Amino acid sequence: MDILQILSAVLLGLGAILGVVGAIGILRFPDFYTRMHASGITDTLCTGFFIGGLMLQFGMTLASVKLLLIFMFMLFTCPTATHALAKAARHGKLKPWTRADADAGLSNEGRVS
Amino acid sequence: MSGLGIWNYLIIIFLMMTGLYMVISSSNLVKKLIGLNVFQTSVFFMYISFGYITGGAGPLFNENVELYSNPLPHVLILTAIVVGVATTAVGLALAIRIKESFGTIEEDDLHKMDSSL
Amino acid sequence: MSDHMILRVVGKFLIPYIMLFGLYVQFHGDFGPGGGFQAGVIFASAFVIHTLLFGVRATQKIAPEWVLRLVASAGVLLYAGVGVASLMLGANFLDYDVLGAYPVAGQHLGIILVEAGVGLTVASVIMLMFFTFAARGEPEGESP
Amino acid sequence: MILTSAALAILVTMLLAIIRALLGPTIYDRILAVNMFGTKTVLLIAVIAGIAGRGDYLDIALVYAMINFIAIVAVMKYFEYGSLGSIGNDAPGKQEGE
Amino acid sequence: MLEQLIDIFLLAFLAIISIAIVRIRNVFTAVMLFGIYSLVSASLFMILDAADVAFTEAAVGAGISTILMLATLSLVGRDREKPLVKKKISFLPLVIVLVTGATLVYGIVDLPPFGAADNPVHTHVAPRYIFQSMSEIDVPNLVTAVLASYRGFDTLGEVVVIFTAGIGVLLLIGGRRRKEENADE
Repeated sequence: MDILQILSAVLLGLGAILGVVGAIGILRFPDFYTRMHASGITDTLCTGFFIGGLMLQFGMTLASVKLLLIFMFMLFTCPTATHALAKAARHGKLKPWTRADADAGLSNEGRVS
Repeated sequence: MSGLGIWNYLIIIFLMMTGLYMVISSSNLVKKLIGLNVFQTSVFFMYISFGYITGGAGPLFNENVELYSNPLPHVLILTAIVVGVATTAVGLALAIRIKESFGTIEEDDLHKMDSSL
Repeated sequence: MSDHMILRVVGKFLIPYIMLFGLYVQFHGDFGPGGGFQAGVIFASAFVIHTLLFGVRATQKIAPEWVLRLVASAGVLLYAGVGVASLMLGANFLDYDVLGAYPVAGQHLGIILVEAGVGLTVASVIMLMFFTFAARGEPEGESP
Repeated sequence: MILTSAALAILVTMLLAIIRALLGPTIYDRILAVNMFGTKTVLLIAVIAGIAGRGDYLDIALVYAMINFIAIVAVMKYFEYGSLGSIGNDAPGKQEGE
Repeated sequence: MLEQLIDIFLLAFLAIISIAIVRIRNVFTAVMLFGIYSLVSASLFMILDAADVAFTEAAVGAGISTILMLATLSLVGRDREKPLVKKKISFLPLVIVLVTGATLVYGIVDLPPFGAADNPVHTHVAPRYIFQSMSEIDVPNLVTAVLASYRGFDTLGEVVVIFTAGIGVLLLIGGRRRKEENADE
């Protein structure tokens, strides 16, 4: 097992951990904005790690260039989509769930006011 | 038949039946069209499953590959997908016209409004 | 969508690359996955995203409906025309062998032309459909 | 082996995202889950291409990334403005009459 | 081995999503779930070695279908309105579906084994396409070769169908609204 394989394994492993952590976050966090922070932060970096690991697997070929293009594309679109979604939610008057709400016993789900 | 084959075909039939159920029982026209699409996709899976060979490569010619999947189902399904979206668009256009003429796309209401149906 | 500044900027930035990718898929279809059907849809989706960001009236100025109708018909005609050309040269309908100096060259030329016809038709029909759907709910631009 | 575990991790992630998309109390949660699902599908296709060792398949991953972005923008525009063809609240590219 | 695992996972995803689409009442959510459904099915095509089909399904099924359905929803109203007619629960559709499904399940027993290289479907015309196309057509992508050359006449038919569908959509909802009658040329 040469050094490139080990490096690739490390990158893919990091990407996998980030992906699963983001997914657990999206499942377990209490309201929309916290869920968005879980997925929005991990998504792009997870993509980067995965693409990096795969590029090491493919070596210096045309495939690596294509992977780089995919990464560039996702680098632009992922944060843009997240930003636009957050903005849309704010426009749609979706209130964040705060500690005060929790103390008052209000539900954390889907309060549009 | 291998276990994977049974699983593949069972799920295909399950999807087909969900699509059929949606087409028959849901009264919203757009949802009926979604059901039709689900049904269509299950037929696509069926064809592609027939064309699959375990251990074969995709039908892209390569010097050191001996076994290819069957390209013929791929061709049929490729065109069927595009034709499918075209027909779906016609169906959606019909739904829009029905909404404009009758004010609803619920099938039950349509039956009530026009007793000749 | 004007309050979505970032979305507009990024989207406008991506449109030419999507078109370029569509052309790549169209002409690389002989060697990798791809071909006329896929390329047409990808090319059309560049216009779809323009419509989403800037409104259907703005996009229809770029790609007017009569042009799209012409192009859609031209694609079908191109496809059928290749067939008629091979008829004229003494072979069967859509038998490309006679189109070139030797059979394989004829096949290459025929496939490229046919795929171009498919791509033109699919792209313009998809755009036409989407514009029709999107413009249905919009004011015409004249007094109602 | 490495790629296999990576593919498994992606599948687990996709499963969790599907659960959120089905539960999602508000529509925004569902859109978020769909977005995440699309991103992970791109990665899954890239990993499958790596397993098969064919660089050609990466074109498909690229098309996925693109379609995912367009679909998310369309869903958001529909949800916010109620129409896909409108310009939005104000019109910088002001529409002139014909 | 791995391909089988991914295949099983993705098919299970498809089943889950289809059940959810049936059960969900809001049409907008159903359309969004249908978008996911298309993405998953495209990955499944990918696993089953059909790269071109996956390409088409991703671009057409997930992209254009979903967007056209959204455009329709924006015209016909988003939510399921209160129906005028009270929907009576009917078991007839379920019975029909179950009977049909049972018949089909009975039918799959006789299918040839999945993935075997000597199935009847692989013996008739496919070997000619696979092994002679490089000398006859010289296009590495066999799907393109079959699509555009061997079965060019079929594809001409498909293109005409798409063209006709475009004309149909234009005739149905194109042009001006019904406000001013006979304004259409």
